[in-house]
Amino acid sequence: MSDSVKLMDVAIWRGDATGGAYEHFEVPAQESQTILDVVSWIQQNQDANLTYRYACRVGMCGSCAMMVNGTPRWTCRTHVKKVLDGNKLTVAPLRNLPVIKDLATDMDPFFDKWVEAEGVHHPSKTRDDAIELIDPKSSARVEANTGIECINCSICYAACDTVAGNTDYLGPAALQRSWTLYNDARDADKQGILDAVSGTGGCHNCHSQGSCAVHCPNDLNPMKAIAGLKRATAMSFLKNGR
Amino acid sequence: MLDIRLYMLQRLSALFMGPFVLIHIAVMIYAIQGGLSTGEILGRTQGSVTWFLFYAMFVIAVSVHSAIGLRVIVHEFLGLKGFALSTLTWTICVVLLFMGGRAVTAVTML
Amino acid sequence: MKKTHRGHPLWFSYALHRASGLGLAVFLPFHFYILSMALTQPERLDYFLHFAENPLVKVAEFGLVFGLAIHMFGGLRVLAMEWLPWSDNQKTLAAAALAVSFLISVTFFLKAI
Amino acid sequence: MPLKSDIERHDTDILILGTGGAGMFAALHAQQTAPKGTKITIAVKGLIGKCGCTRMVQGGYNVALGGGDTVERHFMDTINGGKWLPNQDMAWKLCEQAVVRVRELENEIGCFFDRNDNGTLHQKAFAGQTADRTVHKGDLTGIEIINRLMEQVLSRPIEKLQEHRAIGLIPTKDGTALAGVLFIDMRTGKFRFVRAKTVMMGTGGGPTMYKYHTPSGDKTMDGLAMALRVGLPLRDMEMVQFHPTGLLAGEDTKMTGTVLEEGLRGAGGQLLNGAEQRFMFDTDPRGERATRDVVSRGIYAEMRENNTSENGGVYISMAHLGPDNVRKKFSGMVKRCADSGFDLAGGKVEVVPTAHYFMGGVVVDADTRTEMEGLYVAGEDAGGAHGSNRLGGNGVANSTVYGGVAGDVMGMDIRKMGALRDPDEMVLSAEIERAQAPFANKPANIQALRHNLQEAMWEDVGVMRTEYGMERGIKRVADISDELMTVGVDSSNLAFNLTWHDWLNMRSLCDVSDVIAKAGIARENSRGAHFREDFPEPGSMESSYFTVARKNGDDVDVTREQVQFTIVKPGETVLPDHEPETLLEAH
Ligand SMILES: Cc1cc2nc3c(=O)[nH]c(=O)nc-3n(C[C@H](O)[C@H](O)[C@H](O)COP(=O)(O)OP(=O)(O)OC[C@H]3O[C@@H](n4cnc5c(N)ncnc54)[C@H](O)[C@@H]3O)c2cc1C
Ligand code: HEM
Ligand code: SF4
Ligand code: F3S
Ligand code: FES
Repeated sequence: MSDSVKLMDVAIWRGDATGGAYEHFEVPAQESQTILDVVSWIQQNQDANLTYRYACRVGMCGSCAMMVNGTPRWTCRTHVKKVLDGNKLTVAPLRNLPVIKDLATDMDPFFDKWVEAEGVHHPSKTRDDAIELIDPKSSARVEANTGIECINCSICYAACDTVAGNTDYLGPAALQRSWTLYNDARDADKQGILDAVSGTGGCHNCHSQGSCAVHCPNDLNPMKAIAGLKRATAMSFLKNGR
Repeated sequence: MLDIRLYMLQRLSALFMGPFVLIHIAVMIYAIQGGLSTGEILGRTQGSVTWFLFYAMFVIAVSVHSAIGLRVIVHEFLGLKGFALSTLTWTICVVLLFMGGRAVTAVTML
Repeated sequence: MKKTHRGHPLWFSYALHRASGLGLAVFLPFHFYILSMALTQPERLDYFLHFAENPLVKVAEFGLVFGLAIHMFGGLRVLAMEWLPWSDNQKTLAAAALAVSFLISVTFFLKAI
Repeated sequence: MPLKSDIERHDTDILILGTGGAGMFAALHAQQTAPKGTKITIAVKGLIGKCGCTRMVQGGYNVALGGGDTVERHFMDTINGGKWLPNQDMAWKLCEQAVVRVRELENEIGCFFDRNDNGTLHQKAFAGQTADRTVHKGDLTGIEIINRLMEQVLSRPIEKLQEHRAIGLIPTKDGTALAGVLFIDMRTGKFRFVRAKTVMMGTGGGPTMYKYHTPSGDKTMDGLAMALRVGLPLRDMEMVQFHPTGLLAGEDTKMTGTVLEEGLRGAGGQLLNGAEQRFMFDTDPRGERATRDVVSRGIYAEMRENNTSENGGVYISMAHLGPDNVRKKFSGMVKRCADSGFDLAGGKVEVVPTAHYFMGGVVVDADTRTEMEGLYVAGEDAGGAHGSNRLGGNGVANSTVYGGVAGDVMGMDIRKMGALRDPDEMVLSAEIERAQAPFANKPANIQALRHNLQEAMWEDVGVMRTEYGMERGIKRVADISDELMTVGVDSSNLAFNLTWHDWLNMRSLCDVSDVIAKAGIARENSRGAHFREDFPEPGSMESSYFTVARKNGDDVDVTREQVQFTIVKPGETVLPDHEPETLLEAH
């Protein structure tokens, strides 16, 4: 490492729901430094008014996602070295969600859709019953497991151009949750799930752009889950007319 | 702006069209290869019930398929929705059916 | 070009499918119109068909055939992904669709000139 | 002068603070038990389910589900682990209700925990347990638990106040009951006072006043600071659990302090000092596999002798187990380290003990009730269940069990409660003034102060303690605390003003740090997480006492109270005679 501190040119989007613009900051580069560290450093040392959001700082809570040099990323787990473009960084609020202030978005629409997609367990048993025996190797369980580690960070939602164009579209994460539940042997309302994803904002709007899978920081594949839902709904449609 | 019914219509019409498009392309290549003139082509298709059915079905499928396809694009790019969007979808479908119908008639019925 | 969330094969394949679908849909009414001239103004149809001998038009026709082929094979890939058991090689399949379409349209082009 | 007109007022019936395991279970259970039409509100400093530590749970959830294991055994492990300091009724209820709660999590909430091939729940053993007891979902158990709870809460008619930071518990005029809670609506920067008949506090403690710490960034001891101010007793405040292996990546990154999982040591990971030599066997025959507190002290000792790695810690090395093997078995950890620029599978990674969990908390009974009518406390904010040391896996069991208990109890208690209570307006305006204090001063760097506080606590009230050190710590904390009152915040735009919240975080952390040090001095022996170099012996178990801290004017008094052995006495066990000491096969 050289003695003189290297300064990075960091452009940060500032503004709120009514609009905004980029502001530039000079931030000293460090050996170990994430995008979140850069943003925090600016708030703590240069502009006390900068707003952003994080909690766990280890990629578990999914609250720190932002657009970094044009792509959606979890900032707490993105090392600066990985994304630095020459000497430049551009950080903006996550795409496809309303901005509250600066880098913090309103995630409510994302979660409203999660619920709308019936992304909630429909119990078939109660706390007084024994825990269901489930073969972890059964194909349904294996399928359900593939999407289970979603941290609802909304990165896939930000990466999807269909979400951008179609405000009703439930989006990759919510649909992936529906698919997981649909494959869960314990769920009591499979048809309800299929109905929920078959409306005007449902899984059928997905154009298989695959950006969701490319950018998911946990290497999940919502595109695959959505394809599964399309298959299941199509079968149900041919069989039951819905 | 696709629910399950529109989706099924679009996908089924697409599936249905697969063989038609293949044949269509094949005919085009064959025609060119054989150096068939327009007259020759028309000579074969005109008056043929088979070709009439072939192209009629093709036109129906493609009208439905394209109307739905354009509906999606218009919604996503131009933000049109609701009644206006449905009207547009139907209009496209009907116009294509009409124009396609005339074309089929011209090519196969004279 | 600046890197965005888009720069990856499946997105490209989506864009191509949309562009080709749109292109075909826009071309379709013209196609129908010209064909129906057989009904109304056969002499103008002939004129158009002669016009089609023009090399520039040949190139346009190549585009058309390519568009039709890539839209179909791309569409079949999507349908297979949606309705057949999942396969992990979507990128390969998309590339294959592109290759086959190219092959067909080049064949067409070579035959045409 | 605070402008009363500037605060928004809002009423509800049941108010819940925090959306960790405790908060969300309280909301769900309150909804099940309360009379129809009861309004339930959940308020949280971050987004629902996306903050707090329950989400960060890795290893899993302790519950005795048969196969030889029993509630009695779980209970005895908890008591032994807590070195006889736990409130036994709370510990018992924790172990007993965990069984119900885990069934509820699986069957009603929809969590899916890892299965054995025969379809039953897979269970493993954390250090300090005598049976394979920990239910888990890979090593991301918390994500599964909180996501499922979050969906349930979001899909129910529960009022949501997100990014609402509680800053004051506001009692009635006579001080006996709670009237409501004062918040800052962080997004607008406005104050909002919410009245409620019952309030459950589940803000999750969080020892983030240490240089190295694991908890979520939103956790800054707000709850305990509020409880202290309103005059409630806090117990076991000296008990800070350190996790031995926090990632050490230098001072400029928030990655530093985050936990590298326990399983690494369990699987044979080696700790090496600066000279790249193993040292744990000098302290304990179990070497790296010793319990958290022992390993933390072992590392700390090495650090004190300056046998350290580049950044002042030690190394964990896994490479001898075969990099590919490590990559497969600990894929999550390897990926996390790689994102931070380190090669866990093939190289060495610097680690350091890191403040992980806070055993201390508000004095409550086994029904989560506090001294103050209308206030209930559950989860990491409540003291008593763990005594001097929390077993790995008992943390999330505790928050989910007692959150549910609080919800049930509130749902019942509310039937007996009449109208909403009126707040002591004096307290209300005093709390507002407190929060506005920094606006009068010139803005300065708050982070620098936080850094000083973290150094002070780490050095003087950390892994190994002495009276002399802690006295010095108290002094240092007091100086920092005074300085904080001279540090200003620019108030020109209070909407989502993180710097203001940094200041408020520091306020809570300073207040509670002082209590930790004072309680530490009051305990003149070494138990569990609390290690006194000047009193290295645990003292007699029979005469075990716990510390109770309470505000007295501007000061804090710490007293000792005798532990009541309501279920089992030291030297005895509730296990049947023929039961083996452990069900685990020796390593
Ligand atoms: C990295 C890590 C790993 C862990 N692994 C395990 C494990 O494997 N097994 C285990 O049993 N335990 C584990 N624990 C401990 C466990 O996470 C906690 O014991 C438990 O989750 C605490 O739950 P809680 O509901 O009390 O608090 P939390 O889940 O921390 O929730 C606190 C909530 O209160 C909110 N809040 C805080 N301040 C305010 C305020 N002023 N106003 C409003 N809201 C506020 C927070 O935002 C948050 O929503 C781990 C902890 C960490 C940090
Ligand atoms: C074999 C023939 C065809 C197949 C298999 C096919 C398949 C498909 C599929 C699967 C889609 C949906 C894509 C998505 O939503 O991501 C689609 C869209 C579309 N198709 Fe076709 N199609 C065929 C022929 C045609 C023809 C001949 C036209 C027009 C003349 C056409 C026009 C369109 C349009 C405009 C769209 C919308 C594009 C979009 O939403 O991105 N298609 N097609
Ligand atoms: S699927 Fe991946 S990108 Fe999408 S919300 Fe879940 S974790 Fe984030
Ligand atoms: S990016 Fe969007 S279009 Fe479908 S495949 Fe993913 S949801
Ligand atoms: S801060 Fe939690 S995922 Fe980044």
